[in-house]
Amino acid sequence: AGGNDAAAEGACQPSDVRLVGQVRNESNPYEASWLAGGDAYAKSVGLTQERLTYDGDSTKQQEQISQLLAGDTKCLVMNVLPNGDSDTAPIVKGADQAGAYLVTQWNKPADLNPADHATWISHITYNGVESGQQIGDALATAIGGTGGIIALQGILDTAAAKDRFAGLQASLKKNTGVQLLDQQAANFSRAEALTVTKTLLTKHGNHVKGIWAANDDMALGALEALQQQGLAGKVAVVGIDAVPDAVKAVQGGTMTATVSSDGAWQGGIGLAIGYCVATGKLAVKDIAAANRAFFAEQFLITKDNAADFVEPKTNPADFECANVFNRVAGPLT
Amino acid sequence: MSVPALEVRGLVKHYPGVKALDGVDLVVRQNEVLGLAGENGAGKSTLLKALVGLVTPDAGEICVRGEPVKLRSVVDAADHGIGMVFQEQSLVPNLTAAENIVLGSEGAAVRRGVYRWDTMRRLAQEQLDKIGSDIDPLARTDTLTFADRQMVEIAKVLRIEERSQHPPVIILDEPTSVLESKEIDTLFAQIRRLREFASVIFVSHRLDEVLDVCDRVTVLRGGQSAGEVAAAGAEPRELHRMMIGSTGSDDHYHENAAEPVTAGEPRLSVRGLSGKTFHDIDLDVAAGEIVAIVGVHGSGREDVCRALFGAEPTTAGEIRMDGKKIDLPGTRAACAAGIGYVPAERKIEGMVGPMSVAENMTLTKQKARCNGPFVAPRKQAGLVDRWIERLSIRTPGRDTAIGRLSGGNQQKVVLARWLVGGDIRLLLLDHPTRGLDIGARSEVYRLMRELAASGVATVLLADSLEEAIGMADRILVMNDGRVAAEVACPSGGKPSPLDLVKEMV
Amino acid sequence: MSIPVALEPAVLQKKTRAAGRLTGYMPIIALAALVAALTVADPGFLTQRSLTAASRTAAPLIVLAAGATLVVLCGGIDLSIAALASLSTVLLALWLPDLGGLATPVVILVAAVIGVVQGAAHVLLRIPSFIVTLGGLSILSAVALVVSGAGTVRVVDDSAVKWLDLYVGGYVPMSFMVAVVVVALIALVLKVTPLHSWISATGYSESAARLAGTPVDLVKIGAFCVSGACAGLAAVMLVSRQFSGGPTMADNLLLPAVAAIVVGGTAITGGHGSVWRSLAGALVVTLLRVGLPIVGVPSAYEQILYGVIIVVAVALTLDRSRVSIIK
Amino acid sequence: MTAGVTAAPRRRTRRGAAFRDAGPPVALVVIFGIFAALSPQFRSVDNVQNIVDAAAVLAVVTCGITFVLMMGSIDLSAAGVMGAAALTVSLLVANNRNDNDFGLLGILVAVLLGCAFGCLSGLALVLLKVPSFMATLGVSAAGLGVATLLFAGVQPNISDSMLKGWAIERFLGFSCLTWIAAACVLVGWLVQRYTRLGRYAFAIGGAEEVLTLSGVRVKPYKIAVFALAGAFYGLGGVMVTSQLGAGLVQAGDGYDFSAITAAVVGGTLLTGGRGGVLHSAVGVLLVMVLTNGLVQVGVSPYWQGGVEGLIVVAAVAAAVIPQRRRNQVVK
Ligand SMILES: Nc1ncnc2c1ncn2[C@@H]1O[C@H](COP(=O)(O)OP(=O)(O)OP(=O)(O)O)[C@@H](O)[C@H]1O
Ligand SMILES: Nc1ncnc2c1ncn2[C@@H]1O[C@H](COP(=O)(O)OP(=O)(O)OP(=O)(O)O)[C@@H](O)[C@H]1O
Ligand SMILES: O[C@@H]1[C@@H](O)[C@H](O)OC[C@H]1O
Ligand SMILES: [Mg+2]
Ligand SMILES: [Mg+2]
Repeated sequence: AGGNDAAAEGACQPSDVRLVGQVRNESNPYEASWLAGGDAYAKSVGLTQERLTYDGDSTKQQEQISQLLAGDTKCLVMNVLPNGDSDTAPIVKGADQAGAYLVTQWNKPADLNPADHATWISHITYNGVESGQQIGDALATAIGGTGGIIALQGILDTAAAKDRFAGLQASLKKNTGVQLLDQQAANFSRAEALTVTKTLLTKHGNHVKGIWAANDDMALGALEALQQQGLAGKVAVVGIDAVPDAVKAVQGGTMTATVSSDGAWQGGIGLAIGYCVATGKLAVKDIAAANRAFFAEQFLITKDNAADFVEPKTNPADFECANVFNRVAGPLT
Repeated sequence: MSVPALEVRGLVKHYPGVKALDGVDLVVRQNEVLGLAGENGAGKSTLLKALVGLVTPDAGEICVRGEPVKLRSVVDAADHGIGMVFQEQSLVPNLTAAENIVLGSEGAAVRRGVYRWDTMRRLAQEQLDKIGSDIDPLARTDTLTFADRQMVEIAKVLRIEERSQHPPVIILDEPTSVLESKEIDTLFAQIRRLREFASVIFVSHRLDEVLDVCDRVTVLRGGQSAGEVAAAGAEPRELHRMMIGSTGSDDHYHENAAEPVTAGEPRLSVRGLSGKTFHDIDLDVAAGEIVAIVGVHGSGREDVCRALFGAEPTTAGEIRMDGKKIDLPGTRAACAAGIGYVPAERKIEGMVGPMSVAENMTLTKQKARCNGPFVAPRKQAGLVDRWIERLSIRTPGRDTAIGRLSGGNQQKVVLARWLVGGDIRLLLLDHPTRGLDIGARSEVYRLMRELAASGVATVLLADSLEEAIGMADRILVMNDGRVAAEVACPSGGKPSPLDLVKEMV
Repeated sequence: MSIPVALEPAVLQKKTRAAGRLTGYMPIIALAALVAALTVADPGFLTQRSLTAASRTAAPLIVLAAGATLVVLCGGIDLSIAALASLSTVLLALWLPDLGGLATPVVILVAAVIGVVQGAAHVLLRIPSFIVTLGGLSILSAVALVVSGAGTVRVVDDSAVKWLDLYVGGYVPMSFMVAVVVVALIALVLKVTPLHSWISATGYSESAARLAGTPVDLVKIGAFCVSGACAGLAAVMLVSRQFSGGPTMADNLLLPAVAAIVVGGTAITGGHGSVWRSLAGALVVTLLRVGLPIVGVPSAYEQILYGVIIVVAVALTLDRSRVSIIK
Repeated sequence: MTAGVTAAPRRRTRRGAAFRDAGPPVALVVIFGIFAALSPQFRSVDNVQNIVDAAAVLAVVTCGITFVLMMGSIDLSAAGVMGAAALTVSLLVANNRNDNDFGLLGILVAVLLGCAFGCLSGLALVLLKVPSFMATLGVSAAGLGVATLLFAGVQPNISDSMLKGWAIERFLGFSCLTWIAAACVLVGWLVQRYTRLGRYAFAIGGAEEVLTLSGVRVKPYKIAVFALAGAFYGLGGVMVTSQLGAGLVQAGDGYDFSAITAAVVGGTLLTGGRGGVLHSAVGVLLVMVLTNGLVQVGVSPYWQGGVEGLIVVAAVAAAVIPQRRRNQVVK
């Protein structure tokens, strides 16, 4: 580790800072809100965010990063969603060499830690095991503690998919009356979830009392499938992400629960942390170890509290340098 | 006399490095069959393509019934009543015969883009009736025999009658080169019938045919008109002289003096060879011997030939070269055993059009142009140039794409492919003179003789019975996939064509 | 029966020799034009560091495209290259701890063998290469998913592949050098041996090639073998860059690789083309992939521009005098 | 004029379905039989309905691609065109993003947009002489770009009751979408058999140069075929929107390769000139039976893709066995 200690000092003029947000694409609501959050934050400090999208293509992400780092990196701040765990290491290495400020989110291998690096300031994620379990429990309650459920998994080789499924398994251990009838990958995709759900519904017929989906997109696909099979309202559905449509569905009672991950906040907070360090308002060495890699606060959203989440509430105060770690729920485990 | 149906004056067409047409004049009278003769590359096809709008001439004039016209496309030409049956067949294999016949001028058969199959069938039927063909108009074209497809072509070209009020001009570019003699007779009957209401231009390298069916013959030489003769009473030799500018040798087939080596092990020995279309074939060919196989379409002789080269699966039997058994199929084994094959379908199977003469010539015997595993450009150049000269192949150079040569010269390159290695022991020639002019053919015959004299065994599927009789030492007659007869054919004691025909049917 | 009647392509007649030569340089011209356009859009783009980064980025794509070019020249297509490269990254990451430096050649060998198996299936079972390799794609992906346990395999000690991440003379990325050497090597071998004749003959007219005794089947299997080996090498480059292997790591390189081949001007129908063209094509595609977003083209417009530019680039580079019918 | 010749008695040649076409239907029956034997749920009426319903979109897309493949060209634009059509339709019918409520007209516009994208592919092929592989790949990228522009960050959900109803309402046990797909197959078949466009597409795949020699201007037909295919993709995008209740940029993800696979499995040759809409319909069913069957018999999700690939290759291999000819060229 090590890296460029001078850069870690942070002596950039606010106007020299270059803010870059990179996500997979602009064509899903969650990531679109991330970029919008980044734009809003940049505007609040009188800058603009450069948006990069890589189509969920790992190689393209790396290519963009190395091209980016080949330019002017003196006051570069990057808020990056690595495509998968494996994509984090090269990004970190590149940022290290170039002395660019980096915040990563969602994906990183367990043995790679910001604390060992000078300009990789922080890694932010949500606790997938916890959320997977929370919605599992909510589902169990919704079906009255007994009955069969099916699970829709995300892209199998992502940490999010695996953690969330591990959470479901933990929940199943607790709720012994609930039986996992079947589990299939629907790759975080609404369309795939639709077909897979239909097939599983015919396979297991009315044994299916609930559907556990590793994200809201799939949950929404499952809802469509239920509607088409004439089962709308008869089978409970849970998801994760709190995308607006899902929150509305929870509010309206067609979905049982989802878990908040706040895209707009994620898009802003990464830039904010980087900006604070780059301009010297925050020193890397002063950041508590627990804040270098943390789970962000998340909330189980059910009918009771759904109304609070219909509008994502990002408060400009959240992005002030003193508050950037306000949503830390705990260190990464 | 009435105005000529078609008149061409001073037509010129240049290609890079070649003057294909160099001021050609041509007159086609009404209701006559005009023969067009000339060596390979004399410019016949180019001239004809200009007449149907496929080639834009650089200079000169085309007049239809006295009116000068500019023909820009096949449709243009058809509107003027000119239609052509191309040197290579041009039907869409996966359409029905009826569709092919009306293709491009469907008329009432297609209304607002919608097919009326009954009308189409009727229209096609009418065309087929004109030429007395009994083909089912709704048969898929690729299920028809070659001769039937030729009929479809003619029926199709006759559709131009519907487009122009005037009697049509029908152009037939080498229509007989792939037909059997019986089919040729039918075709000639058709041509004579056509003459009643149309003018016909007929091209063939078989001069006797030309004189037989035509009223008048125009000869092209080097892109220019070299003269014309009335067919009645004219001799092939006379035509030939006009084509090449001197008298050709009379001994067309270059009768051989040397006897084949019949003693000892035969070069090729085939026992009980069977496949899908042939059964239980026994065949011996001695070194230096030429054996012709004759038979009608469907007799299976092409397939036997391909099987010997490993290009067609066999179900039983064995093949020995000089006593050594060879493992077929797979053309590699055959090549390694010194067997060479010249396929009939030159354009598809014989040559690789976009590749150069040099590459085509050395494709098989790579060793001949390599030092060790590496291509030696000098060695290749020397080798190729030597063979270009030896076979007098007319080409701008060894790096010219073979597709740009005339048919005869292409064929020579394909033949040379097997000779450049100097290790050829058995040649399988499937219609090696198809499409060649009389001079080129004579050269191929001479080459065959030379090779035979040097000990190469040859199996020949001849273009005509005469060719088989002229060239072969022995003739196998095949019928229905089996060897029906074997006829000795020594020089001095040649059988008559009739003797063979008896066995063929 | 449906012998293509020699319709002289009008272009051919008009084209002078000089113009003919020009088409050979078209891929380079397209590349230069693209760099110029990007520089105009963002003057900061044309720097040495930026070019160095782009060439490093392009390396795996060059290698993938070069290998698959051989299959395309033979008239086929290899859709499995990216999936095979992904699988190879997993295998390499799994084997590096045990095999060390030996892992690289072993993985390339395994990839080559997988190429041979697909080639043999295509040739022996007579299934179109499109289908064989599409099937291969899904099978190899499944295998990669299973052997990796559906996750990324981290490479902790990357010393055995680190050399690929060095710079020659401080500027030229080693992986780019290797890619160029591979291209040069393939081109050289084709040029000085009969292979070039065999491959072109197979691509232009398989039946004629076969009847001329060309070892068509072997040539095709060989092409798939090289294509596989190149996928393996591309995987090594990716691992050296990513410090890990993943079951979907290279999957998204399939269409860019095919695009590189076609943008280079190699005829997708076979016969005409070269690996050098694919090198230029891969650089064009890479610049489009990374250049457009970096110079600030918004994502949606980037995709539209990518589509337009790639079509125009092919329109420029394809030498139509060699192929009369474009399908 | 013509000296009338007495019509000779007609020879009849065998017409109709050929043995060589039997492979895919037989494979379909065999694979169906195997799954039916392995899994009782698989052979339930519900599941058969489910399979057919699930096949609807793929059938429509494959219908379009079949015409392109018949010409010997290829089309990879489905994903982009479907995405663009999905966003277009979801923003034109009643939805949560704007006040539009154009109903059927909106659907028509989306289909026409698909048609226009198809035209672009055709024009690039015919005028710029860019091979269809590349032209359509470019058009696909452009389509995704347009879709992303329209998406603009907020998921458009549709509330149009007719469009939503297509996926939900049933007639004779099948969803409306399935009937729409069946109608598309029928239309496709009629176009293929009874129109100049269809027959010329077939002929272009058989021998394009011959058409030119016969004075047929091929270019307009090629463009028209791509436009027709584009219209089918556009409709496919609309159908996906109906199923998902929302306009997704990814609506067409994967349909390009699945449709080609289905067409080829059904016996349409990539080299053109063979096969057709009915062949493709069989191919679609085969692919859907496979996907569904593998889930029903409980093959691990890790392996499903691989097993499917293997079976597709095996099915094609089995289907080509009776067609092997001497010296056959397989590309
Ligand atoms: N497309 C072309 N490009 C270049 N040269 C050509 C082209 N077409 C024909 N030629 C040349 O023009 C000359 C005349 O060719 P043409 O095909 O008219 O001869 P032909 O009399 O029909 O010969 P054959 O009897 O062999 O058919 C030949 O030298 C040929 O090589
Ligand atoms: N009486 C007819 N009415 C309508 N169409 C016809 C008729 N006869 C033939 N056709 C058309 O001609 C084509 C060829 O007919 P045929 O039945 O021999 O082939 P096919 O079986 O359709 O071809 P393939 O085997 O390639 O599917 C058919 O596809 C059909 O479109
Ligand atoms: O839906 C999300 C998915 O798009 C991404 O892979 O990671 C987290 C998920 O919540
Ligand atoms: Mg000619
Ligand atoms: Mg049929």
